[in-house]
Amino acid sequence: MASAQFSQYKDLIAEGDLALIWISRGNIKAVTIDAKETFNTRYGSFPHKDMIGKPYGSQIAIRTRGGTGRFSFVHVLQPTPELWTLSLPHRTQIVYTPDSSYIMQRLGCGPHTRVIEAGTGSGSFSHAFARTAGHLYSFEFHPVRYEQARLEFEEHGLLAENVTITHRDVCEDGFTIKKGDTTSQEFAEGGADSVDLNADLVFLDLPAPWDAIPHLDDVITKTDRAGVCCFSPCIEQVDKTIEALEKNGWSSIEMVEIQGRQYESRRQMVRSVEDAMQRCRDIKRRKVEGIEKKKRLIEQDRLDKENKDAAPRKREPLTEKSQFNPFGKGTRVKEGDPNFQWKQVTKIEAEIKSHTSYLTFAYKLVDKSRDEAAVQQYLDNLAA
Amino acid sequence: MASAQFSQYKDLIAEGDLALIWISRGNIKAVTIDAKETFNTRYGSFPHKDMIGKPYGSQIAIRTRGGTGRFSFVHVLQPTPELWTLSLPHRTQIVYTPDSSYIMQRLGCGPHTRVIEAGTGSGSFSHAFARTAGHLYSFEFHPVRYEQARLEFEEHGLLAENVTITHRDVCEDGFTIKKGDTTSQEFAEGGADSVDLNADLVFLDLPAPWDAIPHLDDVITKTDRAGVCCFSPCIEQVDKTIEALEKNGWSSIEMVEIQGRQYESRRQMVRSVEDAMQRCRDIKRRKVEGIEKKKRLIEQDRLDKENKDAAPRKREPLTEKSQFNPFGKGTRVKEGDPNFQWKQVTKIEAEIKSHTSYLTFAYKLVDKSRDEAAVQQYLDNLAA
Amino acid sequence: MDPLSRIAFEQYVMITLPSEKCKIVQMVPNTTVSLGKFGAFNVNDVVGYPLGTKFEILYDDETVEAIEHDKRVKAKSDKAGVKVIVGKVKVLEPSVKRDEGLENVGNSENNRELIDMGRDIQKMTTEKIESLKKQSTSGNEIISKIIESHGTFDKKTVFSQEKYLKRKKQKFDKQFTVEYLSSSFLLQYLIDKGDIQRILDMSEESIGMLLNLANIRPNGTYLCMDETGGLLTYFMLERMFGGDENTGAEGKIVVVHENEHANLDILKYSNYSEAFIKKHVLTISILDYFEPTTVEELQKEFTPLSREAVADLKSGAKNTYFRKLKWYKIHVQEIEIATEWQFDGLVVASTLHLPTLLPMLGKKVHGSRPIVCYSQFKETLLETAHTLYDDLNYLAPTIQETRCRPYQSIRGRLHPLMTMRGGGGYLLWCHRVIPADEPELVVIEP
Amino acid sequence: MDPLSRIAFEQYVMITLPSEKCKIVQMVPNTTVSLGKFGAFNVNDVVGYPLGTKFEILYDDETVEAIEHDKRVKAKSDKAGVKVIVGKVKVLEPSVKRDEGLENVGNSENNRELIDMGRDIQKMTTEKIESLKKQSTSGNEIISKIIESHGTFDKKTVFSQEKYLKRKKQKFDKQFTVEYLSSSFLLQYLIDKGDIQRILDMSEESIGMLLNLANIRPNGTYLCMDETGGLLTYFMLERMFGGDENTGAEGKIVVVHENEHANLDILKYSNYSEAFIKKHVLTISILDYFEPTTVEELQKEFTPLSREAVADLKSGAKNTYFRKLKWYKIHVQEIEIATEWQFDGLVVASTLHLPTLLPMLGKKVHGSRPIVCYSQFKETLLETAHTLYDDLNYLAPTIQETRCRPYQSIRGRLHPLMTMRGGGGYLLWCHRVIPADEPELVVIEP
Repeated sequence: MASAQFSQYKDLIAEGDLALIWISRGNIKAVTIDAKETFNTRYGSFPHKDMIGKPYGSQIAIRTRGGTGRFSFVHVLQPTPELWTLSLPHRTQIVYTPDSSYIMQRLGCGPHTRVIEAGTGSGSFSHAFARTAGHLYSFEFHPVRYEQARLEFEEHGLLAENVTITHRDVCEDGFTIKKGDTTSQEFAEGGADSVDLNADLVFLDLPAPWDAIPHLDDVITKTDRAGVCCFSPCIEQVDKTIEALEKNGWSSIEMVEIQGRQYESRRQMVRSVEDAMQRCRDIKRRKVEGIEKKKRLIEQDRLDKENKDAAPRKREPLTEKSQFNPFGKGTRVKEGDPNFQWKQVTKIEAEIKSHTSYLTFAYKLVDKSRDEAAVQQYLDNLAA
Repeated sequence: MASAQFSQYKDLIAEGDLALIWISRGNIKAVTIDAKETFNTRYGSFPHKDMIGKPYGSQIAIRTRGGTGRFSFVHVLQPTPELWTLSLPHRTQIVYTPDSSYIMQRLGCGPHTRVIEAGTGSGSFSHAFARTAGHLYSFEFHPVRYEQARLEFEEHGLLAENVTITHRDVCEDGFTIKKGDTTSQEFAEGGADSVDLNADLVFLDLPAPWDAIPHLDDVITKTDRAGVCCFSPCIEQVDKTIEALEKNGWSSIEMVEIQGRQYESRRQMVRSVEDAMQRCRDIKRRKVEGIEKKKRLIEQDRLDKENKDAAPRKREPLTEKSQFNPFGKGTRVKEGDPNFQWKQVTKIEAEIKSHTSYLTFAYKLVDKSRDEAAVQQYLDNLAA
Repeated sequence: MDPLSRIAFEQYVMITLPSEKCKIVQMVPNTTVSLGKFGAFNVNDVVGYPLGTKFEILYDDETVEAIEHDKRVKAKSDKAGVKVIVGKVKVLEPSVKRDEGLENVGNSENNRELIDMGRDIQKMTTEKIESLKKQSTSGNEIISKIIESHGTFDKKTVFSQEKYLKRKKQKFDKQFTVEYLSSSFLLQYLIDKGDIQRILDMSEESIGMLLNLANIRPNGTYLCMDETGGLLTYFMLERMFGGDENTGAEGKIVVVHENEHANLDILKYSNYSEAFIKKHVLTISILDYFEPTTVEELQKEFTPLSREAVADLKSGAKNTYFRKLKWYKIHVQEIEIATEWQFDGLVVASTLHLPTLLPMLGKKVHGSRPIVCYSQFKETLLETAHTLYDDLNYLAPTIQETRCRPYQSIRGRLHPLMTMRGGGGYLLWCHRVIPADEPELVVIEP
Repeated sequence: MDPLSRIAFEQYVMITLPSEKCKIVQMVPNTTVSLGKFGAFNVNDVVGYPLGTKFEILYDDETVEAIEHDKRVKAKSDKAGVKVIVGKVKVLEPSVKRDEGLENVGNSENNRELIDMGRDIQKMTTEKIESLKKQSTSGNEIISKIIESHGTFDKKTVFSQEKYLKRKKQKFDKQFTVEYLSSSFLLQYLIDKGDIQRILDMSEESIGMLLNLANIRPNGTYLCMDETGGLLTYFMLERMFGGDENTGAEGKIVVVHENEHANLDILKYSNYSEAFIKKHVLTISILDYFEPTTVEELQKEFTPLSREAVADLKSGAKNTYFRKLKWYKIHVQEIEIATEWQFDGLVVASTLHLPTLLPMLGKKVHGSRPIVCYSQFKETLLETAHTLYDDLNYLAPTIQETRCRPYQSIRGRLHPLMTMRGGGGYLLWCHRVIPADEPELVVIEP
């Protein structure tokens, strides 16, 4: 069921929509809204019918299980390529937003851009390309993944818009899409038997891009300059890629790394020096008092022993526990507890993505001929 | 003139001392204190005699030239390896503190460590090694640089303490220091003809460390584990280095990069939204007033024309300049000006050192035999 | 000529130079463009070639002519009145590798022979080089000759070789590329010019990520504060329309500004017409946006007449009427924008106090739509993130940083560039959400 | 046996495992050390070898014996009461490369055949592997056999191959290395244990740079606040004495703490004797440091007697006297430290309010000596830097960050590790200086 969930802004949550349910930062789930269904979390169940008709972005609340009087919440969001990327399972190899957005920016992706992407992989980058580009030709060599992605793209409305996906080993067989290929491309009866890709942006996320590069000449634009980005984890792959790019007439070769970092806003307790000193004074005072008390007790014991008939005394602890605890030591202080002072701090993720891949960029201008006629005409008009 | 300026803490600035004069963050100069000399800056001259006898760290003040009543300051510091590094001219290839301190830490540099360094280069790392290590053997293949460094190390008191510098192409000729070599090492008459380096920490800052690595077996410790760090700018050098290390029986090979960043504490003006709104209101009000004034003037003109004898009027500007300027627009506001509100921010250097070199670490344990006798003796004593 | 694919007359283009500096030049017919020490060329000689073409300036005796420095595209670096020699241009062949000179040189592994190689080692005089330059010699040829004449070149370390060649290349190479003035190139130009503060220290990677996180699409309606003189707006327009006025996309950007008029100066370099910009970029002052006047109040100043009444007006009065009607319609639209419009995204690059500003602007954003705020300083975003975190209308504010680290991408000498610009800014990203009422109390049977 | 170069009885050592985890173990004679799933060995079998030796645990029928889990060095991960089989140890030859298994495998360039290879593809059962493990087979042998039996191994991508092998290696490799418990290893151990907060998120590179910036030397007297349970103090001691009590160096560290007693628990793992630590690490509470009592007040409690008077005391009274004299001397030294000592450096790792704390401690530092303050958060140091910047007693405070980025260092597959720990903290560095009086007015002749 193709919907335009990724290409049109929607106001209200409706039956049949693909929606993202945000449970927490690291837990975002894709669901298809179905009035008969319920979305289950460990905190409780959220019936879809409570979502339908509400605006996207709505918080949905239920009482938690067991009737403790507490509430549980989720937010229902309309998917965007970036949220979709966050919702994918972590084990999938994903081109993350810091990389994908830089590649799109640097290669000038816009409504006119005709993009080649190989391979499709998890399809996360495909969604971002599809949002912006004129057309996306995505290639996937793994048959099962191809089928999964084709289905997903169809459900997400991408195939109906501006995406073509083709099952292909581009390293072996290049990028040309012909009638009879395993592809989402439809060929009209009596129409052309192959597609003129005419690509001006190429993204190669392949283990051996150097095998695919020689095939690019057949499919890149002849009139404009084409740009390529090869996405490779190892530096040795970069070296072989540069070699292939140079051999095949690509220029302005530059490799870069993108380092994305994410910070949470947190609070650190402000612990004043005077409070720390006061705590020390308090400890000292109680220690002195304890010694004096002990002296008194020893004296008392001596007297008691002399007077054997005295009733046994209840012993009190020698040192009293302090009431002065400015930093909440030994108690559980919640970050931001208004009984304490706090300083705002940024905290980086506990585990960072220290490396995704190297990005090797290059450009090629196939036809460098001049449009002499147009120039002459303009100048003639000017002179006239 | 050997002094212990780098190995002893000094209290007072004294004649003959090597001192660092801090003019500004990027401008630190080394001078030898000489009562007859003057330290000249573009802001004025500082006689050394004003410094002598003062504690290190003293600020020295003079009136600036021209008698404007303003003052000029410098600080006189005792050199440390880190300050010395900062005082070196930027064009010199220097191992900076983030790299040098990590190498020392990772390879466990301490009072027992016997260090090999090749090449000496600017000598900045040598100073840091000399502070901590038991002995430093530094090798430099360039004759002029060797001579410069030997002289500097002597003046800084390093040769008298724990440093030996040798003129040598270690890639060709290895690390063994023998009588007759061009070296700061002194050989006693009738003593040994060569030095037992017995190094357990090796730092190779050479274009081709792979040529030096095979020579290391002759000079590293036989009883302990030795560690090496190769400092190479290009990744291809790392690859050849790893190959050589593996071939020569080094293990636990790991390459890392160190990224050092420096931030200044700065202030950004807090510009309140209400002030911005108020500015807009002010502009609007003055515009309306201007229109009204214009209307009045036109009317006045008409009346004037009717009454031709009237004296000519001085025209006032139609819109008055506003007195409300909450953000000091058009004026020079000094950062931190108490008439405005400020937010503390960190600002990174305008130009960062995005890469220094790759650091390849490896370890080698030559003799893996066991001290059986000692173990047995201990166990026997225990049983007895 | 399609100004998106071919160099066209009157178009603003970016010219990149061997020094990696760039300049913006308008392709005015029958004029000359001077690249200072790199030479000069005639506009008519390059128009009609594809954008992205790399040219080399050639000099031979026939074509050399002295010209006054072109006044319309005056480059700051050129001294006024200096005569520049205009050369012919030649399209460079694709087989030319960037650093061929370097690859042909036997490089040694040490630098024993060199401590300070200075000018004295170099056997070729600057005069000789200048004369070579005036002959029909390409930059690479000149550099090869310099290398030959440089006695100790192969004794230098890899690094000093590279540094040396780069310096020489920048000095004598007469190549230049004519590029489409993309948003990224415009940014690079402003950075090269030293306008870092004017563009709030933005980097290409930060702004690229901002556009993706804000989900900018051709058909969206976006609320924006742009304190970069229009740069941010230009980036958005490029994503939405790609330099083309005829895509049919209906997207709009409402730019809220804090002065009498919005400063979007940078848009003058774009290929968009004024009319197109007026249609898709609507500006409104922060006062008119947050304290809009009412239609009733507007009508105190002016009331639209019925069609019949207008027809009855005299010619002069009719003109006045239509002028006032235009003013009235603009203000009615402003009121609509301020009171009725909901947005598909909020994008902010402002130095106003963000913890107050963002919640005010955020109210205008539709549920589930992203909010992205750029700042030069992380500390500012931290404060803002805390404010938004405590507000149930915003979901999961996080601070994002992205940094691009370019490499010297020469085979055999791969390494990250030794120095690069610090800074680049930070992004705050969250989504507008709609808090739930407390669910009804369901009485559980005892 | 020199505990700095050879594994010695009773010494605490670090044992690093194939999983890259590590544990601290004391080499108690005649006991056994269990490494959980990696096996177990007898302490007596490894003592006497050089520190840094890599061992492999071997099993054959003669040596296998079941033992109760060793109680003295209990590893959390082992279930109590589980029987562990103790193997023989063999010193590994230097020629063994870390990832030899991987290098022998023909790797394919694509992963067409694999979408989710799961357990079903693997022909060797876990039982088979476990039985191999109990035979005299090395970890590398086991892994080779797993690869052979893994039908689709050479069809995996480089990455999935590596991930797979690493997982397998961690599971079946029985190698371990016995290391000297250096400060860096101790830090790594605490990080692995998850004690990140306890050590204020310090990284090795941050603490290494702290030591250099603070100019730590064997003979200096340093003022220190150490909220890391003694870790920072241990790092300083290592730089000053290198694990050796007999270097003759006289350096001292004064640790100011905010409790009744300083928490330097971590020092118990060191090779330094209690007496040595007592001599070189002096502790004083923040109260006693900033509000010291006076000798006069001390003498209200106790007054030292003349030598003759002491000689006259009875045996019992003499003991009491000497006990009190010791107490008195400690407190006199405390007063001296608080009132007279000037320091060669100030090193702070504290979560107290640094903008108040640092100027209080900074007063005690000699001119020209460095001050280095560690914090987990840059924001805290920013505030502190502003305070110090406005104080003429401190020169040029800057905030420093250093991050180590390790690579997968396998030839042909070089790349930075895909993930690593964030954090690592920041340093504030400045020097103590002495502001000048205004220079005398020199009247310039008119």
